[in-house]
Amino acid sequence: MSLACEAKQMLEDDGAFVDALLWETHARLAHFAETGEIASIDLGGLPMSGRDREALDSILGRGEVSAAVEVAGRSEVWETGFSSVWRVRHFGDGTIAADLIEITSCPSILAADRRDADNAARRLAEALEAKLGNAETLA
Amino acid sequence: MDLLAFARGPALTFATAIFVAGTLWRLVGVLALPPWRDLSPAREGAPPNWLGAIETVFRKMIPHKTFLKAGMFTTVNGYVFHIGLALCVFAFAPHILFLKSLFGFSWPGLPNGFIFGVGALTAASLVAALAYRLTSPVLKLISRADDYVSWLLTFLPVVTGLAAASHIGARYEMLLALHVLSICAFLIWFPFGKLMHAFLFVFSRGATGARFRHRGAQL
Amino acid sequence: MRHDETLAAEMQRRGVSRRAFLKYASYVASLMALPPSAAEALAEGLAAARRQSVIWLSFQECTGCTESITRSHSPTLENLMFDFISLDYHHTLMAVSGQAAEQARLEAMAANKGKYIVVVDGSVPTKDGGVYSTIAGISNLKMLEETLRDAFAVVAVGSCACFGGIPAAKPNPTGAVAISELAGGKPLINISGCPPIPEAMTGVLSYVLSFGKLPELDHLGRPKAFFGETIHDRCYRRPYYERGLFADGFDDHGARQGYCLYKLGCKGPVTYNACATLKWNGGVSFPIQSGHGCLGCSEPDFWDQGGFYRPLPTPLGAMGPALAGAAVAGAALGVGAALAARSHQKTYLAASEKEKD
Amino acid sequence: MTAKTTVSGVAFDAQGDRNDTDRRDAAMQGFVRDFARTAAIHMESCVRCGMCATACQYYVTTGDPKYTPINKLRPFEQAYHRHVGPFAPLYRLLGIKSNVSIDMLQEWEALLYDACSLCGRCTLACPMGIDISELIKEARHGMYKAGLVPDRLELMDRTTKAWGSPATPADDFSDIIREAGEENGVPVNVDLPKADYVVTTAPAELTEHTKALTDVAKILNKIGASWTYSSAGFEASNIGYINGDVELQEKMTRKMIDNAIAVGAHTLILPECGHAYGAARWEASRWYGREIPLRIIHMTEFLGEVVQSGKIKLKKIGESTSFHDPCQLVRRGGVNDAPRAVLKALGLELKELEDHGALGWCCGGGGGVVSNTRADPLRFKAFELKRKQVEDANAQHFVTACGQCRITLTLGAKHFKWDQKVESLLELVADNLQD
Repeated sequence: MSLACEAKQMLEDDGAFVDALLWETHARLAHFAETGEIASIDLGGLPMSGRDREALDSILGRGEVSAAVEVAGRSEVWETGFSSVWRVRHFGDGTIAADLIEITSCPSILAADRRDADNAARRLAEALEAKLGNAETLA
Repeated sequence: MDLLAFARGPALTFATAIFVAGTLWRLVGVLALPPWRDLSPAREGAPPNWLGAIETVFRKMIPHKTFLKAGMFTTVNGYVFHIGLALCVFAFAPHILFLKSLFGFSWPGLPNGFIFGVGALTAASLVAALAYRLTSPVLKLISRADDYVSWLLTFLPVVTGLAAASHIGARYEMLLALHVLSICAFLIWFPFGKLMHAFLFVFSRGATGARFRHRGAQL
Repeated sequence: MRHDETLAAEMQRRGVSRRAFLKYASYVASLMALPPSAAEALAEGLAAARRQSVIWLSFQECTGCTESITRSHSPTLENLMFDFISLDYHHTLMAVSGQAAEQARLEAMAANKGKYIVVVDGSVPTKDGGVYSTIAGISNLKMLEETLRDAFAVVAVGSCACFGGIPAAKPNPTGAVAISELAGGKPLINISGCPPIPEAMTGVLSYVLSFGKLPELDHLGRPKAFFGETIHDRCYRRPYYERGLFADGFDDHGARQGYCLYKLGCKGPVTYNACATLKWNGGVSFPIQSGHGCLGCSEPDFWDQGGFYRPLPTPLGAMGPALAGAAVAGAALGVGAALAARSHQKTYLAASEKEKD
Repeated sequence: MTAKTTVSGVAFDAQGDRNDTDRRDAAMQGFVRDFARTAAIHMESCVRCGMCATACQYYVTTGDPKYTPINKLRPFEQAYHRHVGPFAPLYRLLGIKSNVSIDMLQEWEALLYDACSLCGRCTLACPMGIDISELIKEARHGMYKAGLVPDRLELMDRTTKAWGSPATPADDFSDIIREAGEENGVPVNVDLPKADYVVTTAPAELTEHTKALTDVAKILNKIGASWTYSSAGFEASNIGYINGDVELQEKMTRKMIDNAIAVGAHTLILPECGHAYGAARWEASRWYGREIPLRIIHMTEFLGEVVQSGKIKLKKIGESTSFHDPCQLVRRGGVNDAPRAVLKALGLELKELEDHGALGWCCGGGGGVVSNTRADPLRFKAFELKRKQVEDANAQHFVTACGQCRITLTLGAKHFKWDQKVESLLELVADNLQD
């Protein structure tokens, strides 16, 4: 093999990196199961190739939950084939802005914040009043 | 001006100028002394003086077996760090670029990992040389400040080079600047100490070679 | 303009939930390599913050930095930044002009005394009393001094503001200096680059907004999160460097193979920036990926490092004349030394002859 | 003349009653005049690797680092750097290299005379090719000027100045030759006005080995040559060369050459003496000032010539021998093949010593060491090396081609009660001439 070919090979073969990431995930998951302490791993700063990402997701697989969140662009959240291991991927204008593995019961981006409930209640009341008003007007 | 710009700029220019001026000063200062002309008839079949000199420059690359009995360490270790230094200086891509900028031509380099290994071996060999100098009664007696200064100024570029290549100890540009400055120190000292043997060995061996081969004697 | 409402309340009013903060915080935490657990704290901080008054001063510059930040790659996400700040003065972007513009600056300064952030792009000319650049008849020098007086912090954006940049390149006809030389002790963040990476600008502003303090900085005042590693360290072509595989020209075999550009003058090894990881134009590419070496634009005096195509290990000075001079001097000294030695020897021998007599 | 010791307890001799400063200055003058181009290059080139120590019999047998050859040059080197080297003006200005002190010179007297036989083995070991032995010889020039020479050597110097030879007054020379001729029954020629060959002698032949005088006569008579000894120029050993007395060296050189020219000889035959070869074959023209219009050859070369040309035929001895290579003849003189060819012609199977030819160990007595009784203990120590190699070679004969070597080896054997005869190549040839 020529030197050039070898170097190219070197750039492409990096399977060991994905393995390390999976072991890390396993350790965090076991810890979560034991103590309930949540964790997340940011894939953004890691030197991963597209191939690495594919390999990672093909091993983790897809589980029971898939969700899309539409706020400041799209976010995709899905539980992997391993319960409590989630993948959270934020998009900004079509490109990945943040990409995470979260080990938790439910990623916080999915849960509604109680502090928003107050406003929601008011808006719901307004919506109901509007509906009532309409009926009265109709009547 | 930051340290790296200072090192690559004025420091390097100054050091190289001192190196060139000092080296020529010393070489010319010695070679311009009058010779003692040898008027004795040469041994029959003796080579001309220039050929005897050149033969001896090469002949002296390998010591006689009999001197290796006691001089094995000096010889082998000497070869290790001389070859190591030569590889680090002449086969490392960034150094080749430096030399190319001075001489205008270049040659292919060797992979960095290999050079790094050679550099580490060279550093170890230099440490061994120093340890030997500090423990051998003969070397302790004949050594002088020049030997230790020359050792240090050879060792520093090697370790700062290794540190820069492996990013150990400080930020890269700082390590690079220190590396360049250590080379500046080496270049400035070179003509005034024993490092000069890098040029002198040719003349020193050559002079003895001419003398001995003229007599038909072996070296 | 005063900003009393929290950002959370303001966004809520516009029907945007707190998820937006959380998502934005995840994004910034990832950019700045903060631990993912910090994202939540960052989100809470942002939500509780008031809209930050920002006064943007442009001095000797080319507007490239403004171009860079306004063209950040994900308007939907990144533009949230513009919801978090109140850009009270930016003479390129603001709608008003003339007297009204300057009035807006003074009002913002008065209303947010001690709290506003000053962003500066461009260097400040100091020669001849600073006459070489003025805005509304006020010299840059004076405007900076005046605006900084009641600021909370100053962010120098771009290499001109950080280090003097191109205006300060030799021979620096206007006496241009970096903002750091005029900041008078105000907390200062340098976000260098020509231009800086937009994410670096928005990330740092978010951090300051959320935590109310400066992020960790390097010795040049740059946030370590973006300037902690060299281009070379994170370059995808690094393995070629280690293997000793280099492009020798821009159209040779090595260039086509994508080999390391070190020999073509790449300054990646001594340039601290995040181009190799964040990249440009929405993560599409960065200079080395498109086949050109790094210019080192985020480093001080990058314009005066002997040329963009001059390999890093080559000496900066013109060695030729110095070495020629040294060679002549050395040879002359050598001949002189030999003559001196001869005459010295003769003197000695003469003395010895005399003794014999 | 007084025997003294230095602060460190090393014995030194001093001649004359000059004060220390005069002595020191005289040494410096002597040192300084010798720095020509080659010596200067060699002074510049040492890297202090210590390889020369491994080549020196005095270091190897004692293990004392002060006998490291390059160390013996320290005062000479210091003089060089202060007065001649390219940076000398700088050093003088800054006072970096101080002047050599009288204490140092006294200390170094023994290193330069007692512990160096000028054998030049160190030159072969030096990776930089520094001709250390030559430099030591030049350093002796300054020591002689300073009057810091072992008394025994100085005595020989004065005798030579008075008599023309350290062995005998020139007036007695012709008588010694004639007596030897009568004693050994060989017709001899002495003080002939004209001859093709002029034969010269070494002190040992005029005292202990007088048979050598007629051995060479026998061979020259055999080939029918026109030859003579000359009272006007017989002494070849040149004590000036050894002691560092350059005036005497020049005087002795001129005397010998001028006589040979006057006799109209085409060849001057040197005796079986190593230093005579160095002084006459290689250095004579330097002191004579021009090329010498006749051939100067060593006895061994002469033997090689007459044997190889077939002018004489030899009886085969048919036994084994080992050969001691005289340093000045072989290592520094290049006469390696001639003695071996002669031994072969004598039908002797040569069993080489472990270190032989150019690399052979010195007898330990060259360079005046054997005449300098003060150095006896050191010389006997060095002799052990030679003895071991000769024993290991395990041959029936042990031959050499230098009278000084022969005396040194014989004295060594006697000291250690070692039953080993040291034979002369010339004598073997003369004794085995075929009729």
